[in-house]
Amino acid sequence: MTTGYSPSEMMVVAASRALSSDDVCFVGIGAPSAACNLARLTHAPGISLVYESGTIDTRPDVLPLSIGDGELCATALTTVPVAEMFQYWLQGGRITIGFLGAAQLDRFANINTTVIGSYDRPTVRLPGGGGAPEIASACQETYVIARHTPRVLVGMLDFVTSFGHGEGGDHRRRLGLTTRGPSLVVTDLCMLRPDDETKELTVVSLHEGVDPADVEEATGWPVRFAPGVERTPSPTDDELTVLRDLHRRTELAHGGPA
Amino acid sequence: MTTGYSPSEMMVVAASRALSSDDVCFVGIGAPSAACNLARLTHAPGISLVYESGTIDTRPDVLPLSIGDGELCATALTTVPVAEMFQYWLQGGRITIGFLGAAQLDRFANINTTVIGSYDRPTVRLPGGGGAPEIASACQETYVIARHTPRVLVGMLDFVTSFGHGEGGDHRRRLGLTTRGPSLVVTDLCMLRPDDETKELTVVSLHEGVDPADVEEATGWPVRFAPGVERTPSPTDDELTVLRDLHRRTELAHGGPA
Amino acid sequence: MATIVPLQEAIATTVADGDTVAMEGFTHLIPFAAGHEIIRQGRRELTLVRMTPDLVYDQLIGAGCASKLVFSWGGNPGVGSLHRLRDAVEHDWPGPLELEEHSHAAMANAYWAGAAGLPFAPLRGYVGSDLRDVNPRIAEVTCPFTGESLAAVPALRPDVAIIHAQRADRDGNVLLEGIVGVQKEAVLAAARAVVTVEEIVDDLAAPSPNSIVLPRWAVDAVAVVPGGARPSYTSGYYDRDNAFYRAWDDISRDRDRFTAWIAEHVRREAP
Amino acid sequence: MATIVPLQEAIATTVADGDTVAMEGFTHLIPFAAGHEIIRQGRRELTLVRMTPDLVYDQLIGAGCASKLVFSWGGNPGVGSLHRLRDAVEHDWPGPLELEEHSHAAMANAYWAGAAGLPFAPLRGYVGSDLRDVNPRIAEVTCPFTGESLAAVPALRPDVAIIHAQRADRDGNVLLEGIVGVQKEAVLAAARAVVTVEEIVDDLAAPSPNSIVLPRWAVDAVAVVPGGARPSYTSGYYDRDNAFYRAWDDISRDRDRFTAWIAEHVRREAP
Repeated sequence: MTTGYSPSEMMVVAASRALSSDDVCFVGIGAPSAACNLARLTHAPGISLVYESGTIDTRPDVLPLSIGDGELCATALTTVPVAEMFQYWLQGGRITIGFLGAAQLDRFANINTTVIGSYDRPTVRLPGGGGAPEIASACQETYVIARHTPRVLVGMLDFVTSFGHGEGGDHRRRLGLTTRGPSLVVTDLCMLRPDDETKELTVVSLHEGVDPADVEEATGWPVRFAPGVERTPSPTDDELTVLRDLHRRTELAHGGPA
Repeated sequence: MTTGYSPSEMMVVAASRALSSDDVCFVGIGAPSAACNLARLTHAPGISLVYESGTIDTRPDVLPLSIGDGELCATALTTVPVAEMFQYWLQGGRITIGFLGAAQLDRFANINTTVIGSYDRPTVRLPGGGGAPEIASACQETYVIARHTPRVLVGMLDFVTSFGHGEGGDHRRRLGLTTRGPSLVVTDLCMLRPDDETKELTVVSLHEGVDPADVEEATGWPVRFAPGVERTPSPTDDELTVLRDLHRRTELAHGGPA
Repeated sequence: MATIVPLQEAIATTVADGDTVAMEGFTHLIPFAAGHEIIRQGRRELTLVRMTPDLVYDQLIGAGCASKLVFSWGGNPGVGSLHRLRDAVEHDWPGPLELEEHSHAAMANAYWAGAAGLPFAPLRGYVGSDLRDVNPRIAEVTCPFTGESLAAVPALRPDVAIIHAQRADRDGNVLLEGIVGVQKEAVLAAARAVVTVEEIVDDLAAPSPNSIVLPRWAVDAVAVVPGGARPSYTSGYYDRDNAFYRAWDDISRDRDRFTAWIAEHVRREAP
Repeated sequence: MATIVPLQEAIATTVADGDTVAMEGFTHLIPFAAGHEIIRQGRRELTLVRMTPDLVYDQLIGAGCASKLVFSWGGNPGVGSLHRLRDAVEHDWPGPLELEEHSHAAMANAYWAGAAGLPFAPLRGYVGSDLRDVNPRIAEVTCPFTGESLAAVPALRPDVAIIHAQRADRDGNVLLEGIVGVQKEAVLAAARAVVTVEEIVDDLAAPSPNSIVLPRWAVDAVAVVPGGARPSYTSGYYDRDNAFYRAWDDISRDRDRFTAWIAEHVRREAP
């Protein structure tokens, strides 16, 4: 891996590039929030960021630690009650891109954020679905950001919290969903997109310094590569500067690393 | 009839007396609005007036000409969207007393404000139900204000817009309604209340100068009188002064008689 | 995404013959100027949707723009009847007008369902009312938990929603305040949304973080029309012209007088 | 009708063992002081309802007040796990904790239905999610117009809702502003409502006619508790104590350290 930036920075930068000024994004805390705000501060100044706490078209100067930080409300075009956010704005079909994280992700981009182990007596009780089950169905499409390890990209989920492409193929359509579902997964190693036909996640781009074998080793299923897999362009100086400034402001504001 | 006040003033004053400081009233335009504001300005200063335009706990200085006058919003504790008004505040069961007018009213206090004649080819197309059908079912009880003529208090409605006591007896309960329904009808001649058992409207009080025969003549069914029918106390000087001041301010504000 | 265009263009590019059009505003912010532009453009066979058909719908109906009305209360508030509406229903003039009649609660819930992307709204409504018998679009739904039977109305999904608001910014974000009615719901329920505003400003200057603001991507066309809600009112800009509401009773009572009024005050006069 | 009383009395007269209690606040305005008072009063067997069980529910669960949790996301936002919640679910400490688990959309809709007097809410939700299999209180309802199948959740109707707000006036009318979450819905859905406020003022001074104001007759008890939302925040009064949220990760990881913290900072300290 080339020096000068971390895999995590590469992941956030790659995700940010998939966004445009026309997008209305439903943003989660952490890497999704970093990617969306990086896009807003670089190539997509018109992007509209929506957080489930009710803030619409918010322009935070620092990254929120929680989904309901005061900074989000203070810099928003408007703030609505949470019931309205889920009824009118998410369910109403107003969001172009939903950003999701994942504790576990399978080859069809189904997501588990509920439990590791059995539901009734879990080994690890995870936080749960939050907004994700409906973000996954109501947004025009969804992007997933995840660390690329075999514990995250697993062969079989312990629990399907948020439906991606189900068992693949036309499974979404069979359930009556008219939205596109997960169209991009960005990890710290590569970018994956669902195959047009089977909907199985396929590596379409490797980050700088990553070999196919690195990805195979870090993936819990025999991962496929697209023909002519590309090389993700490294972060530009501008992207890195803006991202690091954002993180620096955030650390100062929150009194510790975010 | 004694001089010094009009039958219409008697009607509004009698209705206002039925309200208390603990009430939360869903108020319609016209006589109901006059009665509610008269109560607020005399014996019931704590009463909370709610208009379907979304204004809650409003204290207008002049009577509104329309349900959405700016005066209602400017003097309200808060103003909510109309969908919320009907969902949370009316349907949510927060209103103690709903005030209704009527183009036609029958002996069980069912109300028609839709058509005279047939629905498909009416003789007179009336404005319609507006908020009344649900005011009639969702408020803890309702009061009706109407001019006492045989064309208003009719033997048979042309159309049931808002359900009162239906066919009488336990008809409300049979339809699953848990609210009390119409508990008082105030006209310019008298006050009527439903019989405890049959729910038929029964004259309980005659306004000053009104004989039982006057009421019988003005009612489209053989109207019953309660044993020991009372005499409605005439408006006090204070009531008349406050009511007339209210109307005078209203005329000035609206550039004509309201 | 909102574009800021002249009123003529805003209506011409969004409203076609046969469309279902919801012009909302609850006493406050009624989009009269936009309604007049529809009359000038000679639209026909519209289905007009509105909780409280006010003078603006009386004018559209009398001018022959509408073949159907979806509504819950059709009067001249505090004055009396809408004579053009009555003439259409009672005497088919200038043509027959089909009615789909609801209660306020049902209309508000139907807009709510449209905004919320649901096919229907459940409500505790219409109990014992004959409206159920004359409107086939009132159905029942059973609560899967309690077994209770509730009323259900289908979502309103107009082709176009048209509203008036205080102001927009240069990106087309719109602010309304005061009595806000069902305008947000109408805009979000519709396929296309047109907003006339008193003015375009650099900064919406929302008085609180919770005012009603419609983001630019929820609106298609914004047109600057100062006084666009007259004779209704725009809080912070001008008062309701109650005298005109009273005068309308006479103007509208007579077909010829109405037609002359439209010719003089609507067809001849572009804003 | 609201009465203004001390916090101790507000909780003692509204919260009983076995009650269903919803303490809401979405990052902002979380009613910590009221939660601590519940711990001090030793309530038991509570069903705790909250979209985002935050530190306040971690504390109530660890202190043994709860036997059931109705929720949709249970973490320490931006930090990690709620260790007391996990310990209860994973190891039954200090006792077993039954879970009723939803998505945010479903919880918000369930509060909406409770506030709206409906027995259930329909939503486009849970499609393909295993949550349907582990929560029997997620059902289906069919649209009577389109035949579409939708998810349905039962209305939330807590015995008590507890929220924190910026201020109340002397009549007990309450104002909240900023991120307002589902607090209005929780209050209107509940049989009883308690509000802690930063201060009592002569005039609520709502910044716009459309701020969220709860009229006095929608509230039962108002208690003045300056700082009552700490370590969360109250917009216009104080910021979120992010350092405490981080510190909680260590405090709560260990049962003894947690218990000592509660003894020192909650049980010993009345506001």
